[in-house]
Amino acid sequence: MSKTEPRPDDLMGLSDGEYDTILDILGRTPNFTELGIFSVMWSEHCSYKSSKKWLKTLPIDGPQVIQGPGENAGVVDIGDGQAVIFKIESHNHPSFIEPYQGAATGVGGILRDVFTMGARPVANLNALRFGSPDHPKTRHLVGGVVAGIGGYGNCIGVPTVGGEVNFDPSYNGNILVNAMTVGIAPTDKIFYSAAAGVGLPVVYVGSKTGRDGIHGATMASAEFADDSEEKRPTVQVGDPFTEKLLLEACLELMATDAIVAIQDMGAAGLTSSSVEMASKGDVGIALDLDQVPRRETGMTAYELMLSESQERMLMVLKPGREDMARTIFEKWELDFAVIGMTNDSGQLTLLEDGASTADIPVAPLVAAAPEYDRPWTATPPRPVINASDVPAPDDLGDVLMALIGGPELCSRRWVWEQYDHMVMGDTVVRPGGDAALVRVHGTGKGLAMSTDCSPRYVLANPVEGGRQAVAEAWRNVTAVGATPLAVTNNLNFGNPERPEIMGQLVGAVQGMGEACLALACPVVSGNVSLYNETNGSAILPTPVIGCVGVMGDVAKAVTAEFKAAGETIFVIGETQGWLGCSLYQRHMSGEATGAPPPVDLDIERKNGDLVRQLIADGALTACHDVSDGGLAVAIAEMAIAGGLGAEIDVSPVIPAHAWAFGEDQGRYVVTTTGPETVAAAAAKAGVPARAIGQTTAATLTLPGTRPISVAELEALHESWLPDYMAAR
Amino acid sequence: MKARIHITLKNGVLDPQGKAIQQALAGLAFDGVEDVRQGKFIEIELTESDADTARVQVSDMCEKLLANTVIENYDIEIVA
Amino acid sequence: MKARIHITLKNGVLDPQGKAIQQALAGLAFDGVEDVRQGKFIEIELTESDADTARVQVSDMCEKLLANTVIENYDIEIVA
Amino acid sequence: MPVAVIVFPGSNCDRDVAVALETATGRAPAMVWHQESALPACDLIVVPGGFSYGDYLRSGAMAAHSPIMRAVIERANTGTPVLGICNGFQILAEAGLLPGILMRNASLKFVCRDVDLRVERADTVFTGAYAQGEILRVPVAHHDGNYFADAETLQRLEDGGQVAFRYCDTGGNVTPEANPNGSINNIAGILNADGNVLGMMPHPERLADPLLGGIDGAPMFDALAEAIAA
Ligand SMILES: Nc1ncnc2c1ncn2[C@@H]1O[C@H](COP(=O)(O)OP(=O)(O)O)[C@@H](O)[C@H]1O
Ligand SMILES: [Mg+2]
Repeated sequence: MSKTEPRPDDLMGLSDGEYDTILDILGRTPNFTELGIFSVMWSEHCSYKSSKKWLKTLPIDGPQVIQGPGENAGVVDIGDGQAVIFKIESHNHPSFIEPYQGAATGVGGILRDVFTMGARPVANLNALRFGSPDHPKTRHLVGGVVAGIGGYGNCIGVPTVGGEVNFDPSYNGNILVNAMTVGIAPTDKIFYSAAAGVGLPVVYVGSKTGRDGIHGATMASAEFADDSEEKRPTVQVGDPFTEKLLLEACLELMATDAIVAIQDMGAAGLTSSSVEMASKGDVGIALDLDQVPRRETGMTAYELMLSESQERMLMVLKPGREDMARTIFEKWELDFAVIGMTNDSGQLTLLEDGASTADIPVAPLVAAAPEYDRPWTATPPRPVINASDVPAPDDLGDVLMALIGGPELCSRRWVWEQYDHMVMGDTVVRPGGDAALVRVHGTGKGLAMSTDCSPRYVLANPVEGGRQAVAEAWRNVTAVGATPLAVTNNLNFGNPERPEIMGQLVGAVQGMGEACLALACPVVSGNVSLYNETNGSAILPTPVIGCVGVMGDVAKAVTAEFKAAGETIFVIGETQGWLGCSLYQRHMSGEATGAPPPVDLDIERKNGDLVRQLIADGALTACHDVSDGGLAVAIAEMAIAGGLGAEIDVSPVIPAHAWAFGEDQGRYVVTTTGPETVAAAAAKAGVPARAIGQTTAATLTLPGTRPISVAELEALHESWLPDYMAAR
Repeated sequence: MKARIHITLKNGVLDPQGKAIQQALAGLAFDGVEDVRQGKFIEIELTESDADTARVQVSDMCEKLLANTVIENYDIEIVA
Repeated sequence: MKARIHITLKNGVLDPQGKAIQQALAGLAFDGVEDVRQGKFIEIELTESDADTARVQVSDMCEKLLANTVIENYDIEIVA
Repeated sequence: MPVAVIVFPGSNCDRDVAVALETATGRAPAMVWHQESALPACDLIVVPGGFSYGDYLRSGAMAAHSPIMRAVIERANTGTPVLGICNGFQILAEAGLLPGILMRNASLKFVCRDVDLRVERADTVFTGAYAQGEILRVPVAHHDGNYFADAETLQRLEDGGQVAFRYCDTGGNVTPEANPNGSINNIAGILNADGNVLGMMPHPERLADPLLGGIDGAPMFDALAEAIAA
């Protein structure tokens, strides 16, 4: 070998330096298949080479954590011998190219990550970001993505209970589709991917391998250029029916003691699954590629190893259990093939026609994966904007109607009514409020879950925005009455080779970490999606947080809608009227400028703990956290959902528009029939809680507004999205 | 004029429907079925009376709406 | 042998998909579309080498599974 | 008095309906795999919702030809009550136990939400606990719930009182706006001529537990439990 030998023309996305490392590892020139394997394993998507350094700083521990990041999904104890297993993952690039199938296979992939660990999936969520509504592609993308998510989740029979949808021109050429799955497993039946032991059969199950999605992992790690449409054939078609069979078959086999290790074939298919199992188990693996079930003829070793055909799993079994396992998979009409064996060589060896076509030492393939300390520059701080410097509207009510009936804050019903959010019979709190609440089957316990991120805050101040994303997800879970347990995260950013983008990532991770620590909500899983750029223009930095919490008695859960007229409305938390970076400011001036609202994590925690206590004590009839659009929007949403009104009778000392639309953090609007109890509990906890008015029959009156018909508000709120989607 | 359009999955693209039909046929004891592929068949009645113009129009429809050219091929036949 | 099967909705059966396509085409400013009907196109690869036997086999498949004769017609073409 | 729930590859409401049945009858139903050729002794057969065979080809088409369906048809013809919910309705229609077919929703979109239903027949084994004309709130969740039958069949259904439920507004009016999927005559559920087979698109099992937001579906299971216990 020699570094002076001519290099292949196409390094498959690897840098010259990375290629040199390969030469060192192998002591020879890699062949085409080997180069392909290095290329996908060292892609951004699989190796996290740009983000690893920073991800290591996140808090990942807690008494509740059974398994943090590093496995297919995070595992958290929920008591009674059960664990919740969850993760979020992006499928951004494929969904832009082919929205239906891209989004569908995104759901399929994250489901496999969760059930490969032994969990039965019980809920799905999805965080979506689209371009400007008036961009010519947006409508088609929204329609396709939503149909694809529904198409997969509905068919496999896992309820899709939550998520978020936002529009911003920065996503015009690069939408975000992040899918999250939450599952439940017995704590003594959790499966990992380490293939410990030699002489064990390596088994392939699920669908056959085709030429689909070859090099998807590297596609997900490349910037889009105008020729991206050429990359089309790499999109896969999802088969949720087969995934349902695979799920049931895997769970059936998992009930036995046959499985040593199991790993889904996701990005980089057979390559990453086999390398990961070998590396974690500290063994070698020899695969006989002739045994791999395939649906096309003439497939090369390279194609077999890099295919991202969906609905496949790799398992290592205890010797002698093959026949029993085969019987289960054949009952479910799935392919089952013993394709290799673990050994003590430490090598990944591929055989074709009995001869070796690739031979790579596993340890360095994994250990020498590049890790970059990319240069970064911190986002310069923005000035704090005074409320008095943001213009007051002619009419507060008109602004409320515009906001609540516009793309950013309108109802997402059009989306979640296309998702079966009730199948499995445990959805206690449906989509449309704060967190969804799913009962743990057969018990009175529940899991609350929410995904959140406010990218305009992250853009303005990545650290504050990172904190805010965690705080808002935590707040949403708290608002139904659950105790947040842990989070998963999906870091969606632009090109990390640009220092200002890298600075966004560094800042956001720092802020997230601080919030997770302060709120005792560690990170247990996540995903990074970089290079979300088209022709050099990046998306808003979008670190999506998925938070899961537990609630002992779902019967105590509180929802956001007003329940009856004549109840007292309180605001928990301090209202200062922060308008910088708010939706109000953007509505009035066309731009969100200045510093975003600061998140005081101690206050956040204190306020949330009080709300949770009040709910547990049965003191609240409704609860909604205050986020985008501030108090006016939160109150209006509660009124619309309940078909009731409110009479707010405070005379704020701050300007009325700042009181109504300021986005101060750490706040909740609650209703109660026992105002004294709420006031006393708040005073005792040292949390500001202010009675601001009463619920009423049918109109909403805010400080400085005329009475607004709630029916009218509802019509505006409900119509924007269906009207937009129906227009052509 | 009338256009008859066949929309089929590209080679190599997974066809879950075809696969499931094949298995169902086997279950019904139909032997000797080697492969099943399912596509769409769309018939469009057009006011246009010139075949060439109609074809151009219909291929535009296929590109813009009817076919998903990422994974599908289309084939147009114009009949009187 | 290969069978090419067209499955179309019977006359008089409402075709929501066809109607939706027609509306979408109008929305995309394609004028002169008088009617759209959507059907299925299924291709089956058979080991059977006799065309007549193959046709009998495939019509049996259509009756039993591939078409719902309450609302659908089918048409079989056997090609070598 | 056991109940049999038929399970196909791709069924996904089998557990949900089993829970509702167990709540009503006090006994877990027998779950019968589609490959079985015989049914256990039972006084009620339930074909649950889901996506049997992925709903590929036509919803319910492939499941209708599963080995177990021959036995289900036989039992239905000898009078055993058979309840098909959602995909179960599609399967019963494809199997010929009920007339007509469920086509793609007129919106072409999957729809999951609560709808209001008017009880058109309160004198059946399934609906005996409801009052004639009573309005129920029950969820739908389907892509192919657009009921269609030719004019002659439809006439026969209407004349014979075979329509069990219709989509209506909260006041019980049968309006186009209240129709979630384009079904002809707002039909949400139909009976066979003998009244022992019911197919319905809405999911009574999903609102049979107060914690899930309503219990309008529970009386159906209570009525069935009572009927088969007798
Ligand atoms: N893509 C989606 N899928 C399912 N539910 C969604 C989706 N987008 C929004 N929702 C639901 O709509 C409600 C409002 O969403 P959002 O405004 O993001 O809530 P919040 O401001 O409390 O985070 C939530 O219940 C959310 O789960
Ligand atoms: Mg909220």
